[in-house]
Amino acid sequence: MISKEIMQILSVSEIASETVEMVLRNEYISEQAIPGQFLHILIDGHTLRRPISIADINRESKTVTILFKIIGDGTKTLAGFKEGMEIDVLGPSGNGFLIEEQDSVVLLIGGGIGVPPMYYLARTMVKKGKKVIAVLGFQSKSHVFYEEKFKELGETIVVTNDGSYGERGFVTDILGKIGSFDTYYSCGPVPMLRAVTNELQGRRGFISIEERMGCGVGACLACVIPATDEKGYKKICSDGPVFDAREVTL
Amino acid sequence: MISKEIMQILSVSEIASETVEMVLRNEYISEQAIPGQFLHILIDGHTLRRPISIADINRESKTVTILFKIIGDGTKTLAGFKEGMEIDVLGPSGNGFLIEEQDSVVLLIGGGIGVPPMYYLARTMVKKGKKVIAVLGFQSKSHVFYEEKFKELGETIVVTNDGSYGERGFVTDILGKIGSFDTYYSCGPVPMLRAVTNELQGRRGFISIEERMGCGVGACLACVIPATDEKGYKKICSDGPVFDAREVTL
Amino acid sequence: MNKLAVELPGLSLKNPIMPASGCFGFGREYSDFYDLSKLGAVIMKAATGERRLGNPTPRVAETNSGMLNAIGLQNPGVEAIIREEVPFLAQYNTNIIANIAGSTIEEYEEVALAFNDTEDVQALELNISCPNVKEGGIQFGTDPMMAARVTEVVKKASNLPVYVKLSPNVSNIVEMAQAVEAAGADGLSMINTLTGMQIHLPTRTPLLANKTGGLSGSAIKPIAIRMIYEVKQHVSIPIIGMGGVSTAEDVVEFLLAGASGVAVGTANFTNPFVCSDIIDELPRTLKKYGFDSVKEVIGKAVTLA
Amino acid sequence: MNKLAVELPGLSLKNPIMPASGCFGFGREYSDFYDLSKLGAVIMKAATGERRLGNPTPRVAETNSGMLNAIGLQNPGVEAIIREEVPFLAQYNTNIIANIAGSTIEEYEEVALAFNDTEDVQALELNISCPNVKEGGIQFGTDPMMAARVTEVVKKASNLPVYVKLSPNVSNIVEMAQAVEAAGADGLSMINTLTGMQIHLPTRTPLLANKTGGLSGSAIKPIAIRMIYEVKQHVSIPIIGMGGVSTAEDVVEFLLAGASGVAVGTANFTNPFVCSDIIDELPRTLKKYGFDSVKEVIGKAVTLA
Ligand SMILES: Cc1cc2nc3c(=O)[nH]c(=O)nc-3n(C[C@H](O)[C@H](O)[C@H](O)COP(=O)(O)OP(=O)(O)OC[C@H]3O[C@@H](n4cnc5c(N)ncnc54)[C@H](O)[C@@H]3O)c2cc1C
Ligand SMILES: Cc1cc2nc3c(=O)[nH]c(=O)nc-3n(C[C@H](O)[C@H](O)[C@H](O)COP(=O)(O)OP(=O)(O)OC[C@H]3O[C@@H](n4cnc5c(N)ncnc54)[C@H](O)[C@@H]3O)c2cc1C
Ligand SMILES: Cc1cc2nc3c(=O)[nH]c(=O)nc-3n(C[C@H](O)[C@H](O)[C@H](O)COP(=O)(O)O)c2cc1C
Ligand SMILES: Cc1cc2nc3c(=O)[nH]c(=O)nc-3n(C[C@H](O)[C@H](O)[C@H](O)COP(=O)(O)O)c2cc1C
Ligand code: FES
Ligand code: FES
Repeated sequence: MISKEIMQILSVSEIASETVEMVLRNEYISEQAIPGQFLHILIDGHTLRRPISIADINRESKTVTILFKIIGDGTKTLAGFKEGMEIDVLGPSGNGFLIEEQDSVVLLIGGGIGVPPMYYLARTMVKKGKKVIAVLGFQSKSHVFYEEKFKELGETIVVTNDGSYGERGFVTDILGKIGSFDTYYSCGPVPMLRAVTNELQGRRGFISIEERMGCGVGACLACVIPATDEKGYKKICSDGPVFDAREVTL
Repeated sequence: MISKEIMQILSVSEIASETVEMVLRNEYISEQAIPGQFLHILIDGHTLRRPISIADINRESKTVTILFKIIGDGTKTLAGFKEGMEIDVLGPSGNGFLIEEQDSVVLLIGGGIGVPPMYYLARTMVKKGKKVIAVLGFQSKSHVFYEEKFKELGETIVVTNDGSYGERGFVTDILGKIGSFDTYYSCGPVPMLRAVTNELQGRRGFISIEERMGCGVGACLACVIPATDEKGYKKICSDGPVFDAREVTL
Repeated sequence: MNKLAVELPGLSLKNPIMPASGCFGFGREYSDFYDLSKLGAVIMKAATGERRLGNPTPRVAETNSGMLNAIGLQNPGVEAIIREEVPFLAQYNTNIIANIAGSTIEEYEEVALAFNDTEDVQALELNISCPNVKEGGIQFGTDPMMAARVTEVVKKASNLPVYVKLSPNVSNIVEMAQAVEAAGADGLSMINTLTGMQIHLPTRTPLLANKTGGLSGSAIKPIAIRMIYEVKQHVSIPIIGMGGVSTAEDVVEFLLAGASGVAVGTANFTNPFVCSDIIDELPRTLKKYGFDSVKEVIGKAVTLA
Repeated sequence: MNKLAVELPGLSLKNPIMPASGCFGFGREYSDFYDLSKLGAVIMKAATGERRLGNPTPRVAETNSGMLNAIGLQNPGVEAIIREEVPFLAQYNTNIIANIAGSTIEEYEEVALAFNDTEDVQALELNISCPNVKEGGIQFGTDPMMAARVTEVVKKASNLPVYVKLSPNVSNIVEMAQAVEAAGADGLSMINTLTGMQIHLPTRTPLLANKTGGLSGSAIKPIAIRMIYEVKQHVSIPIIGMGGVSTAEDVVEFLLAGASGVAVGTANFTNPFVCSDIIDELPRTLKKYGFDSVKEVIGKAVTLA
C-alpha cells in the first residue's frame, strides 16, 4: 500500500549527461516495492509531486535507487540535493510489472529515462531464473548509462539515435534481429512505446506509460489513458503505470 | 551607492528568544555601510526582499552583523540558513543616522528589533569620542540581547514590558530619569517612536522607521510616510529609514 | 462543546474542513491515508447525467504556487455515483456533498433529481463554473441571469440545500452572488478556478490538450479572500470558502474573510494528509490568534460596506 | 539585423523588454544598476492631472509567488513628470511610454494633451484598469462602453499612439479588447493586476490599508498568457504582454501567446537587474527553442479561433 515516507539520501551522482543516480534509504519502500512501481516525490516549492521509477532495491541495506534525467525545475532542484538530506515521497506507487512464472526468456526494451525501471525488472527476472535480453535506446553516447550493469544480467544491445555508440537508430530498428522470447516489457516515451507495440503486435507484452500527474494516487483523473474495457479508461498512476500492451490505446 | 552583493554567512546563532545573530562577509558592504543603513535580503521562494538593519561592521575582517527576529516565513527561512551558504542582498540601503560633530552626549533608544541599528551607532559614537546613554526596551527577559555589549560602550538601561528583567514598563517611562544629552536617536515599532517623539518633543532627534517595502530602492512608492515638506511625503527606503523627528508625521 | 463545529444549511459539521470537489475523487484513495470520519464533509467529484470521459491528456500543468487542470468533468455519471460511490463514503461519519454539473439546464435538473433518492447525501454543490466544459458551464457561471435560472430549477427539483459554486472569472462577483441568493441558493461555494494557460516552449503550443485550464492552488488565495470578503458584505447566506488553502492559518484567514466552511483542493496533491493535518492543527491556531471557537472567527475581518 | 528588434506603432524597439508601469518609477533608481539605454522602452509610473499622494500604508503585501499593491497612483502630476522626469529618461537611448490615468474622462484627456508638447515620449499607455482608484478607474476597466469612450477621447486628444491597458478582472476580456480596438486603440497592454486581499491574522483585518490591492507576480502568469492568447485570436492591433515575467523563457512564452512586446513589473523588486539579465539571456533562449528572431516567435502558439 502507498505510504507517505521520509527517505534519507545516501548518495547523488551524475552517471551520464544530465542523468542522476540517487540512492535513498527507507525500510518500508525497500521491503514493499516491486519492479515497475514508482515514487511520487515532493520537491519543496512545487505544488505537484514528481513521479520517478524505482530503478533498483536492496532489501538488506534497505536502499532504493532512482535514476532521473534533469528535465525542468523539479528534477534540477532534486539533482542539487545532497547526501544526508531527506525527501518526502509517496510510494511504492502504481501496479508494477506482471511476471509470468512460466516464461523462460524475456525481452526488455527501455528508451532513455525508461531504462531505469527495466533494471530492477531485469535483476528480478534473473533471480527468478529467467534469461533476459535487454535493448536500451539512448539519444547519444553521452546519455548511455547502466550498460555494464545490464550486461552482467544478460545479452544487452545499446542503440543510440545518432549512432555515436552501439547500434544506430531506434530500438525498433533492431527488434527484428532479436532471438525468440516469451514476453516483452517496455518503458520509454510514448512514440517509442507506440512503435514497439506496433512492431511486436500480437506478442504478449507489458508497457509502462508516462503521463503528467496531479495526485498520483488515483483521485484526480489527470493521468488517464483510453482503454478498451467497459469503463473506457485507465488511470496511469494507480491502474498503471504498467499495462498489458493490448488493453490500452496509445 | 546600493549594490547587489553576495554575502557569505560566517555564523548563525540564536542569541535571545526567536532572535538570531548572523555574521556575513562582504568587502563592499563592510567598507561602505554607516549606522542606520540596512540590507535588502533576497530569500529564495519570496517575491519581496526583507529589509534588515546593519547591527555592526568590522572593516578589518570585512564582516557585517545583522540581528533579526523570527516573525514570519522569510525570517524563519533565513534563520535556518547555515554557515557557508550565501545570500543575495541589496545594500547598503537607506540614508543612515546623521551624527552631529559638536554633540558630546547622545541618547540611544531602541525597542525590540529596533535595538540592532543602535549598536553600530553606539560603537561609532564612542569611536568619535561621544558619551552614549542607551535605553533598550524588550518584551521580557528572554528577549533581551546585547546588554553587555552596550554596557561596554556606556550607561545602559534595560526595560522590559513585563518587568521580568531590568526596569518594568516602556522605554518612555524612564526617559524622565535620563541625564542631559544633546541629540536622541531611536528605532523601534511605530507606537514606540510616536511615544518617544512625543515625550522628547522639541529636542533634536532622529528616528528610524519601519514600513513594508516593495522595491527597497525608491522606485515603487510602497514605503512612503507623510512629510511636512512641499512634496508631502518621504520614502522610507531611500529618503530614510532615518528621519529628523521633526520632518515626518508618525 | 466542540470548538470546531459549524452549523450550515443541511450540514452539521464537526469541523469546517472538507476536501474540495475534484481533488479527492470519491474518497476511496485518501481513505488509505486516514479515517475520513475525521472530515467535516467530503465534496464529491462532479456528477453529470451520463458518464463522461473528459478531455484528452495532458490535463494538468504546474504553475508557480499552483496548477492548471482541464479534467473536463470526467465522471461515471450520477447513477453510478449513487450506486457505487455514495455507499462507500456513507460508511464514514462525515457529511457528503454532491457536486453537480451539466451542459444544459435539463441535465442539471436530472442530476439534482437523482440525488433526491439517496439518504446519504446532505447537500448539493451546484457547479455553474467549471471552465472546462464548453457546452454551457462557463456561460452559467458568468451570466447572473443564467446562474439564477439554473439555481431556481435545481432548487425546485431538489429536496437538499443547494450551495452554488461561483466562478471567479467575472467582472462583478457580488452581482453573481446576489443573483443566486435571490434565486433561492441556500449557500455559496467560492471560488472555483481561474481560467489560465501555459505554453510549452519546446512544442510551441499550449501544454494542456484542452489549451486552457483552471488555475488553483495558493497562487489564487488572495483573489479568493477578496471575493469572499466582498460577497460576505452583500449576502446573508453562508459561504464555503476555497482557493489555495493548505494550512490552518489559511483556514483562519478564510473564516475571517467570511467563510463558514473551508474546502481544500490542490493541497491534497502536495500532501495527501493535508485535511487531517489542518484539523489537528486548527485548535492551536485558533488559540494563537485569540479565538475560542471557529464560529466566532467567521466574518470577523469584514466591515459592512 | 538585430534579432531582438520589434516594430510597434510609434515604437522602434531594439528589444521587446520594458519595465512595467509603477514598478520602475521614472527609471532614476534603476539607472544606478545598469544603463537604461539597454531597454527596449521604459513605461513610466502613472501620470494624473494633479499630484496624488496615494493610499495610506501598508501598501504592499507578499503572497505566494506574487504580491499585492495598493499604491493608489501616487505621482507628482503630469506637469512635474514632463518637467522633471521625462528629461532624465530622455538622456537614454530608449523609448519612453507614458502611463496615463485619471478619475474622469476629462482628466484622462488633460493628461493626454499635456504629453503632446513633449517630443521625448513615444507612446501613451492608457491605464483604464488600476484597481486602486475608487473614483472611476475600475469602472472604465470593466465596462466595454466606458473603455471605448475613454479610448476615443484620448485618441482624439493625443498625437501619440495609444496602448490601452486592460484589466483582467472581467468576465470577457475579448469583448474589452475589441471595444477599445474599435474605438481606435493602436495597441493593447495586458494584463494589469487582479484584485486581491490578504488578511493579517494578528489584527484580524485586511493587511493593506486600502483593504484590497492588485495581485501581480508569477502567480498570475497563467491568467495573463490565457488572456493574451484569447485576445490575439480576435484583434489585429499588437499587444504588449505582462504579468509575472521574470525570465527569458517567460518572455518567449508571452511572445508565443501573441505579445509583441513584454513588460516586466514585480520581478524588478526581486532582482533589480532582471530586465538587463533577460535582454542578455534572450538570444540564447530564442536559439534553444529554434527561433532566429523575436519577430518570428510572436503569436506562434496561437491558432485562429
Ligand atoms: C510513472 C512515471 C515514472 C517515471 N519515471 C522516471 C524515471 O525513472 N526517471 C526520470 O528521469 N523520469 C521519470 N519520469 C518522468 C518524470 O516524472 C519527469 O521527467 C519529471 O516529472 C519532470 O519534472 P521537472 O520538474 O524536472 O520538469 P517540468 O517540465 O518543469 O515539470 C512540470 C510538470 O510536468 C510534469 N512532467 C514533465 N515531464 C513529465 C513526464 N515525462 N512524465 C510525467 N510528468 C511530467 C512534472 O511532473 C511537473 O508536474 C516518470 C514519469 C512517470 C509518469
Ligand atoms: C528599514 C528596516 C529595518 C529593519 N531592521 C530589522 C532588523 O534589524 N531586525 C529585524 O528583526 N527586523 C527588522 N526589520 C523588520 C523586518 O524587515 C521584518 O521583520 C521582516 O521583513 C519580516 O519578514 P518575514 O518574512 O519573517 O515576515 P512576514 O510577515 O511573513 O513578511 C511578509 C511581508 O511583510 C514584510 N514585513 C513584515 N513585517 C515587517 C516589518 N516590521 N517591517 C517591514 N516589513 C515587514 C516582509 O518584509 C514581507 O514583505 C526592519 C524593517 C525595516 C523597514
Ligand atoms: C484537478 C481538479 C479537479 C477539479 N474538479 C472540480 C469539479 O469536478 N467540480 C468543481 O466544482 N470544482 C472542481 N475543481 C475546483 C476545486 O474544487 C476548487 O474550487 C479549486 O481548485 C480551488 O481550490 P484549491 O486552490 O484549494 O484547489 C477541481 C480542481 C482541480 C485542481
Ligand atoms: C507596485 C506596483 C505599482 C504599479 N503601478 C501601476 C501604474 O501606476 N500604472 C499601471 O498601469 N500599472 C501599474 N502596475 C501594474 C504593472 O504595471 C503590471 O501590469 C502588473 O504588475 C503585472 O505585471 P508583473 O506581474 O510583472 O508585476 C503596478 C504594479 C505594481 C506591482
Ligand atoms: S494523477 Fe491523479 S488520478 Fe492519476
Ligand atoms: S520600497 Fe519601493 S519606494 Fe520604498
